[in-house]
Amino acid sequence: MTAAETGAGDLLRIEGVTKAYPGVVANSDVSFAIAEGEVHALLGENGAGKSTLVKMIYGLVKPDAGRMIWRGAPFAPSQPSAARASGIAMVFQHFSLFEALNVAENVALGMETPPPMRELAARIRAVSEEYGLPLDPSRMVGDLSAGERQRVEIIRCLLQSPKLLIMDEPTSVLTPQEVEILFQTLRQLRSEGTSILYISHKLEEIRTLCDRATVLRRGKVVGACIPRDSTAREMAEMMVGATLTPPERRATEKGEVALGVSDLSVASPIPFGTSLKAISFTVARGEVLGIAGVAGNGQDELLLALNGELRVAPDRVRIHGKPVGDLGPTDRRRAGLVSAPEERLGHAAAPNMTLTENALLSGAVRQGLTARGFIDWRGTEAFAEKIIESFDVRTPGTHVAARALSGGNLQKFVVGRELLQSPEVIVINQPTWGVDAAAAAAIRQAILDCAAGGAAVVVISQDLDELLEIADSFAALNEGRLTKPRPVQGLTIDEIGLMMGGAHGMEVAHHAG
Amino acid sequence: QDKTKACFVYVGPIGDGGWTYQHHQGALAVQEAYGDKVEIAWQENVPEGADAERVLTQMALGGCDIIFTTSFGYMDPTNAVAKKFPNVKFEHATGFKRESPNVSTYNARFYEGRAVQGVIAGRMTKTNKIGYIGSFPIPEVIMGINSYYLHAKKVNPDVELTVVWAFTWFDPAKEADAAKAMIEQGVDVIASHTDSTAPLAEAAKAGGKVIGFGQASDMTEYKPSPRVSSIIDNWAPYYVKRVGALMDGTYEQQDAWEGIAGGEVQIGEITDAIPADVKAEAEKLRDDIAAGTYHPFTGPINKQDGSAWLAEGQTAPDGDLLGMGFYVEGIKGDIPK
Amino acid sequence: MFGGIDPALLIASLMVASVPILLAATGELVVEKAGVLNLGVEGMMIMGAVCGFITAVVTGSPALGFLGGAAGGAGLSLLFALLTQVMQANQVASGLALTLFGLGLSSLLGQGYVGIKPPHTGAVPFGPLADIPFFGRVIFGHDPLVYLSVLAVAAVWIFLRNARGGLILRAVGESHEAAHALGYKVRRIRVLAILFGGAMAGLGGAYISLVRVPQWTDGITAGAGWIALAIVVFASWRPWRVLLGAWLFGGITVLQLNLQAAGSGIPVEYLSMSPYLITILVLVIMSSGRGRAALNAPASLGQNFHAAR
Amino acid sequence: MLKLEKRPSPSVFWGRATPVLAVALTMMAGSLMFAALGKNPFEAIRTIFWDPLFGEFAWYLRGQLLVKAGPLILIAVGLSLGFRAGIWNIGAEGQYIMGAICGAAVGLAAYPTESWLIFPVMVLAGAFGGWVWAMIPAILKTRFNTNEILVSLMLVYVAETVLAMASTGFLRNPDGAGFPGSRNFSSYPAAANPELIAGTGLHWGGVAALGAVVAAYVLLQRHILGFQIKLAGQAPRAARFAGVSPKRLVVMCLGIAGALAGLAGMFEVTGPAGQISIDFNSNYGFTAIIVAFLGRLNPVGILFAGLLMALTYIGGEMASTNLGLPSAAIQAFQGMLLFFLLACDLLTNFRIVPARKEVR
Ligand SMILES: Nc1ncnc2c1ncn2[C@@H]1O[C@H](COP(=O)(O)OP(=O)(O)OP(=O)(O)O)[C@@H](O)[C@H]1O
Ligand SMILES: Nc1ncnc2c1ncn2[C@@H]1O[C@H](COP(=O)(O)OP(=O)(O)OP(=O)(O)O)[C@@H](O)[C@H]1O
Ligand SMILES: [Mg+2]
Ligand SMILES: [Mg+2]
Repeated sequence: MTAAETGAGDLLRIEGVTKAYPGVVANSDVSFAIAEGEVHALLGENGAGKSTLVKMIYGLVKPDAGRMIWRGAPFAPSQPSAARASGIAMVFQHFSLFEALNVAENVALGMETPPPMRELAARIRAVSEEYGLPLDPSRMVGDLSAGERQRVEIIRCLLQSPKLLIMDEPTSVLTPQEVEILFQTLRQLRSEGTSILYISHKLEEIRTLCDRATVLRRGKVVGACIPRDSTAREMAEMMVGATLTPPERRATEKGEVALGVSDLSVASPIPFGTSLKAISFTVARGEVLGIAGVAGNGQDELLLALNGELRVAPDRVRIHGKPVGDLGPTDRRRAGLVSAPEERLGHAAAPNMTLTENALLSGAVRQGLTARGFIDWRGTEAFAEKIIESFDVRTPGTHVAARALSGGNLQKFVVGRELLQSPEVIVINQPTWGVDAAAAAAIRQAILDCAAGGAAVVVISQDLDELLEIADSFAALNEGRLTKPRPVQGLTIDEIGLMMGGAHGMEVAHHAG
Repeated sequence: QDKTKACFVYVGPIGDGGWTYQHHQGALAVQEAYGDKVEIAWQENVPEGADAERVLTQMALGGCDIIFTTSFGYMDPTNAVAKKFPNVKFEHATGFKRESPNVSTYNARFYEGRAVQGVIAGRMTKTNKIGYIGSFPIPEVIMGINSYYLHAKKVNPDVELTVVWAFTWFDPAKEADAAKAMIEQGVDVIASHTDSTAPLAEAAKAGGKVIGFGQASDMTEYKPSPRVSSIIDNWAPYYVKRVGALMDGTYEQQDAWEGIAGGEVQIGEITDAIPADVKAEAEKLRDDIAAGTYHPFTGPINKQDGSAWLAEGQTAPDGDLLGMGFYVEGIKGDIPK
Repeated sequence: MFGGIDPALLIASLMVASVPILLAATGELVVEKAGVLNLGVEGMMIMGAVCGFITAVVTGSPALGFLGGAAGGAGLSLLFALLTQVMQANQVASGLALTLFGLGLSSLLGQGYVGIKPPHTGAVPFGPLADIPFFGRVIFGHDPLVYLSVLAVAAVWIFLRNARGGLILRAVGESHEAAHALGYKVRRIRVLAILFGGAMAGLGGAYISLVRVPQWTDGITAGAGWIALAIVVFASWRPWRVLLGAWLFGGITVLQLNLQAAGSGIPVEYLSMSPYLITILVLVIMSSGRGRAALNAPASLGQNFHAAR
Repeated sequence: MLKLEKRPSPSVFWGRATPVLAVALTMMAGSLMFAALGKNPFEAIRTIFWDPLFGEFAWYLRGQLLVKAGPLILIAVGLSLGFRAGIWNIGAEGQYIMGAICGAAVGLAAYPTESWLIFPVMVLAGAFGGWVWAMIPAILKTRFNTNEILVSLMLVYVAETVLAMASTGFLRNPDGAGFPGSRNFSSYPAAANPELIAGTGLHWGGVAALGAVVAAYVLLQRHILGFQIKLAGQAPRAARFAGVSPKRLVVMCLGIAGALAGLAGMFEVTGPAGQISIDFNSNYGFTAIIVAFLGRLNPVGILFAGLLMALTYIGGEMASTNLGLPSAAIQAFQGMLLFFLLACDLLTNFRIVPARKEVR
């Protein structure tokens, strides 16, 4: 038996920690312990309180009640620097990076007493090579891919030789190969005696990596398990507190081509973005094309080029054979195309606007919500209500600001808003990013239903399991180029990984044994 | 009604140290002169136009018996309000409209002072370059430029005049820059028609090589050099006289345009930085003007384009002066349009 | 060159002419780099002008006067910090209010000081260096604040580039959320930046009332604060470009007056507009084509930060 | 210890109550200042806030309130649309001047013809003048990505020079004996903008201001363009997603603001001001920025903010003439009012709660 299993030698013990926000108790009487040298998973659906809990450990949030014990002594970090001084490092769910600063500067900002820049750069190089995560310290973070950005965060932590490394949803932006490299790094750290507190919605990962798991639901600890000995299904049901049904696929006939893209090349309008290079594909009615790729390889740009935010030559994009490349979003909606961008808050929805207003945002054209420019608020509200009802959006009402919805609920709202517009072509980027299992299943089901109804669907996602579950054909985006679409049947994860560009320059170092 | 209420409308802040400051000194002199028998009130920073009309109406309603409106831009508002309040006397500075019997106008012949400065400038310049900082190209300013130049030329035929337009009444930093630009062009006597002491301060930096004049107020802090003399707007005598006339019932509508003789234009002390003979010459000119024996614009004077303006011995009619829109012969450059 | 204008003299005077806007713009640059938009520069400058003037007159020391000016500007900026960083008030509106308040308060404070000559601020004695042809005039023979203004630009440049504090400041301006997540005191850092900006604006104001003009009158800054704000935008938040912008603007202002004095044939009214038009023109040239100028703007400029704890 | 807690949505109660609270606090702080200046604070406050509305001469001053507030509201409404969309036009002063010059130029060109057509054409010319002046930053921004803050501000100074040129040059009254300043419109009925109902102070500018408030309200509440403006300001990327063209919005917002500022200038020059003169502009363009923010960029709010601002001007003048308060004190007082209004806004968006006892 290892120390982790006996409970002796706990690195950090959390006892009865409670934290309330106005209207919500994010953590309620949470107790558990992390042993020295173990990888401990924290599980829970969206809003279960995982991020809040780790923020308290990191000194960013103060608990209302309860206490923490760090290596046998009471522990109450007043701010992150105190936590860092004790040997705690954290990789945030939403990166805490500065795009306009370079890698070395970003790393220096996460350290108490960084060495002079030149020395720091050398150390970054050394550490990054040691762990197989190469990084150029002088590059601007804004120019990096999501995977590389995460390396910055990890290296920032590693440079402090932490005793406890907290990782909040680190793998959502990585290719399978990159995940494998990350895991090797983490295993190496564990073998060096570092404990890891690991948060993820990807249960298979947790099964392969973690020694123990604590499950939260609505802020309370509802159970613990040994991931290796449990199935993903069991863990998911523990999180949700109910049984889950996977989405069902109806076999659909492939119809005529609805969306055709030919030789689409366009420079990125996004600062630090990726240009698209000669992209061609077609999607037929009833077909779901899955496009995989690591964040930052042109997914955002592809979506923009398809939905009209980015204009190109007319015949580069055709809907039902009609050239629409030079039309803007409004005209493309008229032509039958709807889209849901990856970023929910700020792109797909305006954070401070109500749900009704957000329903109008993209629904005005196809739902006929305006007459000679004047808005039909009553009709808009009815549309918003319809979305809420059909997609089980949990919210007090249509007057609520979008930002007040949880991520999963807002995602349901955004996807619902598009799918309810009887679209002919649907383009969705990251339909279930950071969304819990139950909500994700509902969204996937809705997409499949639309396809069954005759819509052509393009799903861009980094979640390969998701693509394999819903897509008919599959292509990968890599540095702005799209591979030739292939039928999903018979593809293996490894093949897909290679289509996505392999490990993106990472080396598979240190096969820890 | 026991007390007479005299009111003043100012275009700038009293703290401007120049135009408005001097008018306020006049207002205080009225209080001083009549003590308990008058009450004075004033309003600073009144923009010309609609605000002026309102302030004037408020004052008239508020019981002012006589209202001095101390900027050219108040001309139309003054006349408009005066029509509505026939029992209140209005005194408008530097304007020419007297549309109802209760409006008088008053002005000062600053060009008389400019003549004295011109003599000093013409005598004192070593580089034969003298300068003038203008605010806006309006008759008031052009008149001063012409008088200054004519008298410098009279005592020093080689003199050349440089005019720099600041296009502002008040921007001390810019005025300093304008003075500096002229000094760098070799100008060594600077007169200015903007309100701050900045040109004098700039002249002071030239280490005694450049002289200038106080404008609007005496600017004694730059005595004895670079400030070698000054034109002081002295409104006190006029204000005291008019309020007095109102109180003793002798008040009549008038168009006053007084100069050195009436005390409105004071020539500040000519310092010892000026040689005695030059000082005497300048003082004589001042006294001749005061005595009425000399008019600064006495023919023959040609316009800049060479056409005749005043014949030999002819003096300029006031109308020509008040609307002056041309340079006299010999001044280089154009008046901005 | 320009029809009888001596370039050495021109450069020397533009260096002096641009000191107030350069100082104020350098301060504002730091404020904006920290993510705060303080439109109250004009108000802080004029408070600096009056406080500096009063201090110098009362103590008889120009050096103390400049300190007083900096303190005056910083004092007013503290009000801005209180409003925007503690009370979470809108930054644009607070800055405008600051200008209005500063103009009024300065006039009240300066009531007894009209028509007084402040103690003289001398040139830095460089001895024989000042006699070197051309450079003697251009580089040596200015008052200390001229050098200080250039040094301030250099110091800010080095601070932002190399110092840890500068890195943190930029980080806060770039993403206050991320900076907060790393444990930096966003609001404290911003308050310090605001105070620095206030002090620099105050210093610039004091330069006007103690050296450029030198006297106290109401409204003496006459819009210099607005120009300073524009210069920061013009410089796309880079210290050396602030110097360039201030010198360009000051230079054209001085040049147009020199051209008038030298009797150039260009109509005066066009000369008078030229500093503004040329500044626009240069900005158009600098910002066209690349579109990267905007990238240098601090990403959270003008946004307030409220951390829920 | 107290701490702030962000409200999920702004409090409606405090949204209404804070202006009242702020005015009350300003009165208290202002009293202290007035007392320090040796004036009777109660009298001063009464003179500023009460007398213009209910005092002896209120019959006259109430109308003047409209005269003063009219241009402020008209300009501020235009500016607020741009500000909402994140377009920073701070050069309304220049647009105001150019509107006045263009409007006046058309009228003066027609002098002394009498035709009912003249005034409407002048109105169009005024709006056009302001619009053109605003199009300069708009086009530079859309074509060259030039910052509109800098360009619009610099153009104010250019416009001021053009104004000086107009009043000493091309628009100078030919019968004015060479004095600067144009003909006075009060003596040219076809081109004048007189009081519509005697004694109310209401002229076409005031009508236009009220019209602008209503139009802006409808635009923002009911029209898709208003929705797009709000959207672009709050979430620029979401706006692009919704199909809003940022360039079109820049042109629209600057254009509307410029045209309204130009209108304000035109109504002012033909009405209350009467003529083009060197110092014709009296900072309405800058004050309107303050009014726009005071009114929380909301048309109805701006209506009240403009009236409140006008009240402090007029009441301040009365305090100045009657009580001898320096005008600087009034300026400082207005600054304080703004400070308190801004500070009190805190209560609308945040709750102040006692910090919970922290457990260590
Ligand atoms: N700053 C905040 N203000 C108010 N409530 C908050 C705040 N942060 C978190 N909460 C509340 O705390 C709850 C827990 O949030 P937390 O971010 O810890 O969830 P999570 O388990 O990390 O979810 P996810 O898996 O989506 O990341 C949320 O449901 C929310 O109600
Ligand atoms: N600024 C806020 N104001 C009010 N409530 C908030 C705010 N931020 C979060 N919440 C609360 O947090 C809940 C969920 O927050 P949170 O963003 O952590 O969701 P999430 O499901 O964890 O999404 P994600 O996975 O994207 O983090 C919401 O239901 C809401 O009540
Ligand atoms: Mg969360
Ligand atoms: Mg989380």
